[in-house]
Amino acid sequence: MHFNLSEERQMLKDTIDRFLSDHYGKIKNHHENSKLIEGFNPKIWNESSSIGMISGLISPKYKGLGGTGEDIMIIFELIGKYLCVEPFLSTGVMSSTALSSCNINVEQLMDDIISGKKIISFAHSEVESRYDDSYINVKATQKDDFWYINGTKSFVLNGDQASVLLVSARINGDTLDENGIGIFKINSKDYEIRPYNTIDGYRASEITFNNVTASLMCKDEIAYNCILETNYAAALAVSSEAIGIMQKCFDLTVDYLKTRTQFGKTIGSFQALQHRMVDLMIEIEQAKSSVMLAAGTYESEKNIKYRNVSAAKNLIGRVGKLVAEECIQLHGGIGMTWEYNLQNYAKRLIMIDHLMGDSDHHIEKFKKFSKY
Amino acid sequence: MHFNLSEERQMLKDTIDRFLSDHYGKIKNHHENSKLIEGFNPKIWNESSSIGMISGLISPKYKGLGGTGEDIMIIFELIGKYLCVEPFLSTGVMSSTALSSCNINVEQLMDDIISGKKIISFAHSEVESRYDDSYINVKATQKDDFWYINGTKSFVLNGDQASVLLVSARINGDTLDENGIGIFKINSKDYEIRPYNTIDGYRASEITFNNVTASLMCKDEIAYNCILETNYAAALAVSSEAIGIMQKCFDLTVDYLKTRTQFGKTIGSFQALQHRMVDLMIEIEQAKSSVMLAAGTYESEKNIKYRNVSAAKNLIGRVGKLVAEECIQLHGGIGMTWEYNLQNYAKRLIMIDHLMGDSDHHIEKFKKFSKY
Amino acid sequence: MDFNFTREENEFREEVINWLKENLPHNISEKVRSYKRLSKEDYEIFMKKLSQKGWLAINWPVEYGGTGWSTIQKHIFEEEIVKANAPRIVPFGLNMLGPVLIEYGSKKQKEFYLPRILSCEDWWAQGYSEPGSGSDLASLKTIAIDKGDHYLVNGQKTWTTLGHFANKIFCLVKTNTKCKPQEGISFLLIDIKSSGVEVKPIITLDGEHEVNEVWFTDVKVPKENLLGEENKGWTYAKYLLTHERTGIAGVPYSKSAIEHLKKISSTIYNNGIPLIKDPIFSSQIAELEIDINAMEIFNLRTVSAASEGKAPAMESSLLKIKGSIIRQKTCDLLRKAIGPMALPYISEQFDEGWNEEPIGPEYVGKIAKQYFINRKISIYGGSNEIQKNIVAKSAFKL
Amino acid sequence: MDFNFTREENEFREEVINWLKENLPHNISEKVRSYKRLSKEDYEIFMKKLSQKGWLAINWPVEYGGTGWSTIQKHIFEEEIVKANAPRIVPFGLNMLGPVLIEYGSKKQKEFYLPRILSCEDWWAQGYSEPGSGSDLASLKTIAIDKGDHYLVNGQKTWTTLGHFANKIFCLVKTNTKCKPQEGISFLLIDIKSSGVEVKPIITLDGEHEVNEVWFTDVKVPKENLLGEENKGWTYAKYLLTHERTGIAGVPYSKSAIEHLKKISSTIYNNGIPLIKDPIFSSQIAELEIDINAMEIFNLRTVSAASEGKAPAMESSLLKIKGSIIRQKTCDLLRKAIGPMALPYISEQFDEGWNEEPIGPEYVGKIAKQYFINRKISIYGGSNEIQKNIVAKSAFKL
Repeated sequence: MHFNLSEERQMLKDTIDRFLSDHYGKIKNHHENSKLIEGFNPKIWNESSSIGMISGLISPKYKGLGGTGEDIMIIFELIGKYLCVEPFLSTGVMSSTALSSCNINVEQLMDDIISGKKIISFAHSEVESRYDDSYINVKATQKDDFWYINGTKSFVLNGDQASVLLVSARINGDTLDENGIGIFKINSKDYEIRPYNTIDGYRASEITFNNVTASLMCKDEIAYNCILETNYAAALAVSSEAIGIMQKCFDLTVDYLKTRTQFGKTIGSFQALQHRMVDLMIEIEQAKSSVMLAAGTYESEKNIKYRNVSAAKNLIGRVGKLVAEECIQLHGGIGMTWEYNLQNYAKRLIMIDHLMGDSDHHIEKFKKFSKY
Repeated sequence: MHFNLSEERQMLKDTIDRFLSDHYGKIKNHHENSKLIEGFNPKIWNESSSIGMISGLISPKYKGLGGTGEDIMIIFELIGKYLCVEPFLSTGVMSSTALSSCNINVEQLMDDIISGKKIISFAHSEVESRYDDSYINVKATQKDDFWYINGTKSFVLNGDQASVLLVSARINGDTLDENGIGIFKINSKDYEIRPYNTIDGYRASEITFNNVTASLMCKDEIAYNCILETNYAAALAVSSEAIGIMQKCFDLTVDYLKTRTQFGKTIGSFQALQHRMVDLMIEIEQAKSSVMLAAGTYESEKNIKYRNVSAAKNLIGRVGKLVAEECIQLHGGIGMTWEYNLQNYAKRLIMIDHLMGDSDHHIEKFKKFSKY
Repeated sequence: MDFNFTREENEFREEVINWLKENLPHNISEKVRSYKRLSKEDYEIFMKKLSQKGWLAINWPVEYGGTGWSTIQKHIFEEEIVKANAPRIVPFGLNMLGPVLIEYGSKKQKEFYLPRILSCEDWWAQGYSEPGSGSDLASLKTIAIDKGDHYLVNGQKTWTTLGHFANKIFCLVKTNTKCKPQEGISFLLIDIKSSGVEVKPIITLDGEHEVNEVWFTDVKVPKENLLGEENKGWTYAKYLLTHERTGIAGVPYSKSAIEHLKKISSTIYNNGIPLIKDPIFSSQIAELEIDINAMEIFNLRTVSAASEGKAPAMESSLLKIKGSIIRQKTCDLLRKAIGPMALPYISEQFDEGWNEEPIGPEYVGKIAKQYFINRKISIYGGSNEIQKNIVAKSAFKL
Repeated sequence: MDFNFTREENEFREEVINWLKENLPHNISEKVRSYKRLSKEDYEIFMKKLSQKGWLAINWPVEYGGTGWSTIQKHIFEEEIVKANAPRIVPFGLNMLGPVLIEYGSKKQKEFYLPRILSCEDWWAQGYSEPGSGSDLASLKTIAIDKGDHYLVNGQKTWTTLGHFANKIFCLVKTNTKCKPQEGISFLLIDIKSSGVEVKPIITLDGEHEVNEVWFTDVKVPKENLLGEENKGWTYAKYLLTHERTGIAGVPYSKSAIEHLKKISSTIYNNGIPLIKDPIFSSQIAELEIDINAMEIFNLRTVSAASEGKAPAMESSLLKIKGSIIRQKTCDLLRKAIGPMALPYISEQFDEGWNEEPIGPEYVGKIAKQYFINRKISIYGGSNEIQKNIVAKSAFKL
């Protein structure tokens, strides 16, 4: 048992840190990114590919250089640190996981992901599905040799830039059935798309399919498993991202407490605030530990893997809220302003609780996989 | 709408306050009481009757002088203030409520309660019933014109001093059925009794019935309603008691913070502790308000009455725990000692959460009566 | 103790409800309900109607045009205007400056300014906070130099709510820097149209413009615009901050928010079960509802004690602290309730006249924004930390 | 990063388990399990067995009779002795005084005292706290006056855990009162059997006697019992307090408690449903289990960093704070689980040989007591408030 990074991973981490620092260091405020029409900077995305930041998320089985829980953790913690908006989550984690869970040949698409050539979005959530993995109303029907998709997917991350969509659709059964689901690939752009910025400055779309031709990737148990695997990979990724964000919020707040003076003293000299900072410090270490546990056991059997990721996501939800709210409060007015970068970190941190299941959702999952 | 006590009630309150102060003021530490074999001081009990402290809990319908929610609140807040151990809860509130809910003539027994002549205990809880109102395994069977009781009741408050028991027993149906329950009166002492002190220094008994003769007071809907009414009256009483206790804990702690010095200053000058005291102050005011709401609407229709008492009991459970734990913590070591009276208040406060349903139980009741 | 409203109080409530039905324009209440951006005119239309009815200055004495209402009446009124989705009554002239003018203003000032507040001719802004002085108000730096018949004012105020709508601003300024900070402060009434005053927007984390910076560069303020005595401003400033405010706990907002929460929780499904029936989520709602019900009594106890002349200085701090936490908690549960529907941020949705299809039900668009912006409730008007300091000082004498 | 134990570590765990099976007397583990009062002999029997095996001094260097274990091994060992319901290894001689002696003691002192600790011939007590100096340790008042060949000691120590079993006590005393408090403290080794020493019980809120007051009246302490140099005691005292302690978070206790909680929650019914299936209660268990799992990693990260030589001063404060909160939370849920069964308090139940029928299942009797007594965990050894002050100072340099 040990908790250090291997030499290779430490190198990867340092490289990515420098890379993101070079590119994001110039951006004074995260919301400059969210004004970009594409929702992200294609130049950064392409360069990230060449330094191995995408392949770090993908298993050697698909010519990647990583793809373990630990890799996801390391890379996403840095993504959080810089509030990096490129499609690492949608394409690098979700779609690559979905593809690798379909049990079919996906080598070409994986190559295109690793090389940064293609943005691929995983379109699963619907406006009323909340966090249910099996809630699917979008319909897939087969006519002759072709599949046709009908219905609307919501909250499709980076949907407007995607050249390929992986869509979950119902072949048969009721809305919440775990069976009767298919995962489909759509290459065309024959759908209505309504892109928007999210409140935390990322990019998503609502996509409506009217008899759109699609090819079936997998179905039934494999498809449901594919959704679970994808959502859990994403849950680990955003939990790791949250760690980077929380550390940044904490650091910004410590800096502020040291410089802001009131009543002739730095406000950091007030004991009541000091004690609250210590509480934050403890909770952040706890959250970090929980994510490490999830990442370090990500290659275990599913009950353990899901259980530990759910534990991490639950704790991230609880601690993230505490950190976001306390850091704003401890800043006072300045923490409420658009110009000051804390608000971007705080908003992302809170919105992570709205992605891939909130803390309540994952406490239920934790109980389920712990056989309570 | 107003929040003041009427002149009569203010007088009653002052009288009881003086009475309890005279008797309890001499007792340095509550645990001196709990060493009494009877579990309480019969002299105080008798005198309390003559100043109207028992009749204040009972409706004029039964020759009492009060019995409204407001009366219960006023009297029990003082009982909490002095950690008064006499059987006001078991006899004054629970048995009198049970009797008055049986829909039969109970004048003689009520007279005996008001005059302080009789201790009457309400024997309902069983070792496995937790807080379920309808959980009853003790059996009642009828042979010829007589009823016989079999089984064991637990946590019977003041059971060893009671000359009359009111016992809930199952006539038919399953353990949790709301129907098929009877309330019985037992005058004899033909049962096995195992009395003990409770951890907070009060007195209770486990009582086992082997074919004990009993008379039926009421059954089915009336009996179930009798249990509900009794438990809710008791819940209001102990919630009010908790208010008196919390105020006392708070006052003890403020005093301690003002006198204890460390690092050359009173510990009350430390901002972190000050802020926590303010948090306590707020929560105590909230709890007080919630009990006032329950007391002030206690004569309303049942949904409102039960809803507001459940709200109060829930909040008392949450705030009581906070107050008990914080006051001990803010005292440090001294708060952990048997000799210092705080521990008695803290223990009673926590154990109130174990009487008549804890905070989780009452959140469910609140939802039920609020028609969530 | 009596928890029932009297017949007169119930009749008063009816009167308020009916008046609002007839006088609050539907298009304005619709904007408030759907969280659309309000124009200056929207506020003024409603306030002018209240003024005509004589219901605008609920905290002023009758002789100056106040209502003479009991605290229970004020409570009922405040509850009903929130329920009716009225725009909020802009408090800077009415509830802040007004009472100070009445207490400390000269006869001439009262005669000039009070009617202009009632008629909505003047829109006042508050010039208290500065970038370097938030909690530590007395450390302010804006300076007013005596130039004979006028003061020359230089400095900067911040967090000036709706300052971009205002034509007047009351300011704390330094008129003596050679004494204890509190003893060199004066209270000035300044015309925003004066040369040298510049109002600059501050955009808050929800992307909205409600607060401002106000810069003063060699602004000439006539001496007659001094309120009370020179260097006594700290007294007036404190009077303003502690003046009885029934609404400090924000109970009507919390009540209305939890009703909304319960309503939407019966339409949002989690694993096939509406949230209001979900054991975990419904318990969170229930605990909050219990807290709000208690807070309402706590608030009423305090205001009714105040109306009997008992000084509520400390209690208003307690109400402010807990009231803000509860309001924030309602926003928190609302955001949790809507799950991923909290993500989309379509700014145009809050402009008048936007009528595209929203993403998800119409009400979801505002919820995340509200959650974030309402973090301010525990910061402004003396942060909760400052309130706790005040209570500790006055309650424990520690 | 590797979360698996190595083969060697797993074998070590097996060895510990097997040794405990064979060497921990069943009657003693039964007493621990059922929370019976332990005699001095109960502790000593177990510690002597460990000593014979060479496993008693896990934090001492090998040359003095320590184990030379890695931090992971210590962690495994501590976990297994808790699981096995062993009495706790009394820490005052082994983990507190021992390391100080080894670092600062004279050759003669080491040769005399260390073997007596290992053989259990000496039972040490800790003489740090005084009635007037809890958090503010340096303000202690016990005084030692230089009388040539001995010190004359007068004063009072308190919270002396298991002092009634001890024959020796190490004390901080004042040897110079004319300087800064920290500079006039010395570290004395005192024989409790000396004339003038009196040990008086303190009964705690659970009705038990575990801690004591120790009074010193004209106690003669030979000069050779001074540890290190005169007036340098503060250095030794701090060394003792910050010396690496793998067990500070109490994770094995929390893990064992939550297992117990889950077990009993499947047998206690609420409304016909076992608590472990009750949506509300099971969520509380689950959140706590998540916290404990995280704490275990946090603890292991810290101790393994420490074993690589990274100084864990601040981290041990963090672990102490959160570890105590978590342990207290397990006690809290246990008390909630058993509902009204928490009420009966039958003191004799915890005496050896009591064999009446308990009220309810046998395990319930101890639960409320444990809840109350474990409030001490966040108070002793430097309260959580003091720990936070320490962290704030070292982490933020505020």
